[in-house]
Amino acid sequence: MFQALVNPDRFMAFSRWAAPLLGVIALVLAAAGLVLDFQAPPDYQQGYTVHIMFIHVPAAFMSEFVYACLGVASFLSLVFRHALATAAARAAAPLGAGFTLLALITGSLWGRPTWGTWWVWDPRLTSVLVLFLFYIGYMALEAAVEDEAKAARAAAILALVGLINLPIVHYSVVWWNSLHQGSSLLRAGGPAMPAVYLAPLLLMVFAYMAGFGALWLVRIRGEVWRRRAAVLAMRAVA
Amino acid sequence: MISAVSIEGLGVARGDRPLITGFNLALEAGEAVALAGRNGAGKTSLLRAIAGLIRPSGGRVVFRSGDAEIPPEDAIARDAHLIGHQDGLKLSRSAWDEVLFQVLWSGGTAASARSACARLGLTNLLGLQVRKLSAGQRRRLALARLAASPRSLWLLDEPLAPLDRDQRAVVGELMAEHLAGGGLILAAAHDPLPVTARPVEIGG
Amino acid sequence: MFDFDAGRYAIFVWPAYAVTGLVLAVLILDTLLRARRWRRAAEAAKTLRPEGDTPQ
Amino acid sequence: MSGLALIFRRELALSWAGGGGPFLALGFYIAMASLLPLALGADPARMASVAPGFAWLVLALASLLSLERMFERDFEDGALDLIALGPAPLEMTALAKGLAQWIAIAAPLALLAPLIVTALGAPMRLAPIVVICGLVGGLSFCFLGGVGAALSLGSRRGGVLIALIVLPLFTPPVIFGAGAIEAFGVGLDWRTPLLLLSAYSLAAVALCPFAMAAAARNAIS
Repeated sequence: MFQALVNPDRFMAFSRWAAPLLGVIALVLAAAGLVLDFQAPPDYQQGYTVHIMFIHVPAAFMSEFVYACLGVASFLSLVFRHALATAAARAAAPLGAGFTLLALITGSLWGRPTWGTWWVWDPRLTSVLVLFLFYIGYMALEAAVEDEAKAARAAAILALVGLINLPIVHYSVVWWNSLHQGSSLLRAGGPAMPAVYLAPLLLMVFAYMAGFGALWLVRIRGEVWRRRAAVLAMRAVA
Repeated sequence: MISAVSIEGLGVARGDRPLITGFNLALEAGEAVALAGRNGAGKTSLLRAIAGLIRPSGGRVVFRSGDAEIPPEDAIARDAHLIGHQDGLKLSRSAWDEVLFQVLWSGGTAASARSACARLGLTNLLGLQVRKLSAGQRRRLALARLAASPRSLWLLDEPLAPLDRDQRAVVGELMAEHLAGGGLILAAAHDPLPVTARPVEIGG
Repeated sequence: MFDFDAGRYAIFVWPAYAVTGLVLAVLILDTLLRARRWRRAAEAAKTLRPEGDTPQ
Repeated sequence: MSGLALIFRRELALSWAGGGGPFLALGFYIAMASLLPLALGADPARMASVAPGFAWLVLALASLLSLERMFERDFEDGALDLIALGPAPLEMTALAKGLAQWIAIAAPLALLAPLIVTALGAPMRLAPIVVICGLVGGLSFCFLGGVGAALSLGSRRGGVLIALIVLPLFTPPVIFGAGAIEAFGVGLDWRTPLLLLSAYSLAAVALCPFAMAAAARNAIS
C-alpha cells in the first residue's frame, strides 16, 4: 500500500480508481446517515436542533483529523523531502480550513437556540476557532513566500509547530473555560449519547472522512500535474 | 585542516531547473581554481553547495585532511571561508565592531584582526560607521577575515569586483601566501585571479 | 417516516444544512476544476515538447 | 570566547541599540494603554476589571513589534551565511537571538507593565504578579515570535505575516498569564497558571530554536 503512494506514477494509477471509489462511499454513507438522522426522534433536551449535531460533530472532528494529516504530510515532506508528501500537505490545508469553517458555523447555529447568543465561548468551539487561525496562518505563509520549494518547507515547519501546540491549546482553553464559566453543554463527553443518535453520527463521520479522502486524492493529483506542467514548461525554455 | 577537496558528480538545481549536473573537481593543497561561466550558470550556487548552504541534487563533496576524510559540516564550520557577493556588514555599526565579530566568529583574534586591517589599509576607517564606507572599503573589511582567521579552504565569489588595481595587488599577495602555506582557493570570477589558477568552465 | 417538522428551530437547522451543502459544494468544485486545469496544463506542456525531441 | 557568547553579545548590541531598542515597544505599550480609557470610558470600576487582561494582551502584541529585525537584516545583508558557517550551530544563534530579544524588548515591557496596570485602575498589589508573568511570559512571546520571524524570511510582507503566524500560538501563554494575574487579584489559586505559563515558556525556549534554525537554513538555501 505504502509503496503505491511513494512513487508518483504508481500513486496516480492508484488514486485514479481510489478517489472516485471513496467519493461514492462518502455519498452512500452520507445518504444513510441523513436517512437515520431525520428518522430519529427530537432530543428531549435539545429538541430539533439535535439534527445540527449530525453535521457539526463530523466537521469538528474533520478539522482536527485533517490537521493531523497535514502534520504527518509536512513531517514526511520535511524529513524525507518527498515531493508527494509536499503535494499532500499543500492539498490538505484548504480542505481542513473548509471543514473548520463548517464546524464554526454549524457550531454557532447549534449554540444559538440553546445559549441565546450567536457565538458561544465553549471550550470545544474556541479550540476549533484557534485551529482555524492555524490553517489561515499556514496558508498565508505558503502564499507569502515567493520560492515555492522554500514556501513548502517553511509551511511544513509551521504545521509541525502547530501540531505540537494543538493539544496544549486544547488544554489551555479547557482550563480557561473552567476558570470563567463552569462546564458547558457541548463538552465531548456531554450528556450520554442516546443509541439512536450514535448510528447516524458515526455514519456521518465516516462519510466526511471518505469524502475528505476523495477530495484529498484529487487535489494531490492536481498538484502532481501542476508540478509536471511547471517542470516541462521550464525544460522547454531551458 | 583541509588538505584536499574532491567534488564527485555534483548536481545543483535552482527550484526545478538543473543548473549543474555531474560536476567533478579535485583540489589539492596549494592549488587555486578559477570558476568561469556566464552569469546565471550556477557559479554562486556551486560555491554555496560546496559550503553546505544549498543541498546538492546529486553527487557529493569530500573533504580530506591527509588521507582521513572529514565530515563536511565540521570541515566547513571550522576550516573554510565563504565570501559571497554581500559583505554581511551592519550599516549602523562601526567598521571595527563588524570586522572584529567576523574575525572572532571565524576563529581569529582581535590582534590578528587589527593586523589584517592594517595590511588592507583600513586602520584609519575602523572608527567610522559602515554606512559611510565605499563598496571597495566594505569589501576589504569582509576580506579582512581571510588574513585574520587561519582557514585552509577559501570559497570566494567575485572577491575582487569592487577593488581597484593596487588593492587587488594586496589581496593577490594574501592569496599567494595562502597557497604557499598549503591553502586551497576556489574562486568564481570574471576577470583572471592575481594568482596562477586552473580555469574550470561551468555550465558550458 | 421522516420528521422534517423543525418548528421554531427551523431557522437554525435548515441554514446549518444549507451552509454545509454550500461549503462542501465549493470544496468539491474547486478541487475538481483545479485538478482538470492542471491536467490540461500538464498535457499541453507535454505535447509542446514530445519526449526525446529537445529544441535547441 | 565561545561561539554562543560571541553571537549573544552581538545580538544584544544589535537589539538594544538598533532601531531605538526597547523604546519602540515601550512607546507602543504606553500609547495603547492611553487609548483604552478613551475607548471604554474612564469609569474606574470597569477599567479596574479590564486593566489586567488588557495590559497582558498588549504586552504580548508589543513584543511582536521588533521581531522583524531578528532575522531579516542578517538575511538581507548576507551575515546569515557567515553565521550559518561559524563555530556555533544555527540553533545556538537562534537561542542567542531569542534571549537578546527577551532582554532588550520583553524585560523592559515587563517592568513597565505594573505601572500601566495600576495607571489603568487595577489595584496596586497586582504589580508583582504582573512583572513575574511579564518576564516569564515574555520568553514565550519572544521565542514563538522568533519562529514567526524566521519562517517569514523570503516573503516581503514580514510584519503582518509574522503576527498572523504567531498570534494563534500565543493562545496558551495569553490564557495562563491573564489567568494568573486575575486569580492573584481575586485571591484564587494563581500558582497553577503561573507554573503552566513557566512550563510553556521553558518548552518554547528549548524547542523554538530548532524551528528557527530549520527555517533560517531553508531561507538561505
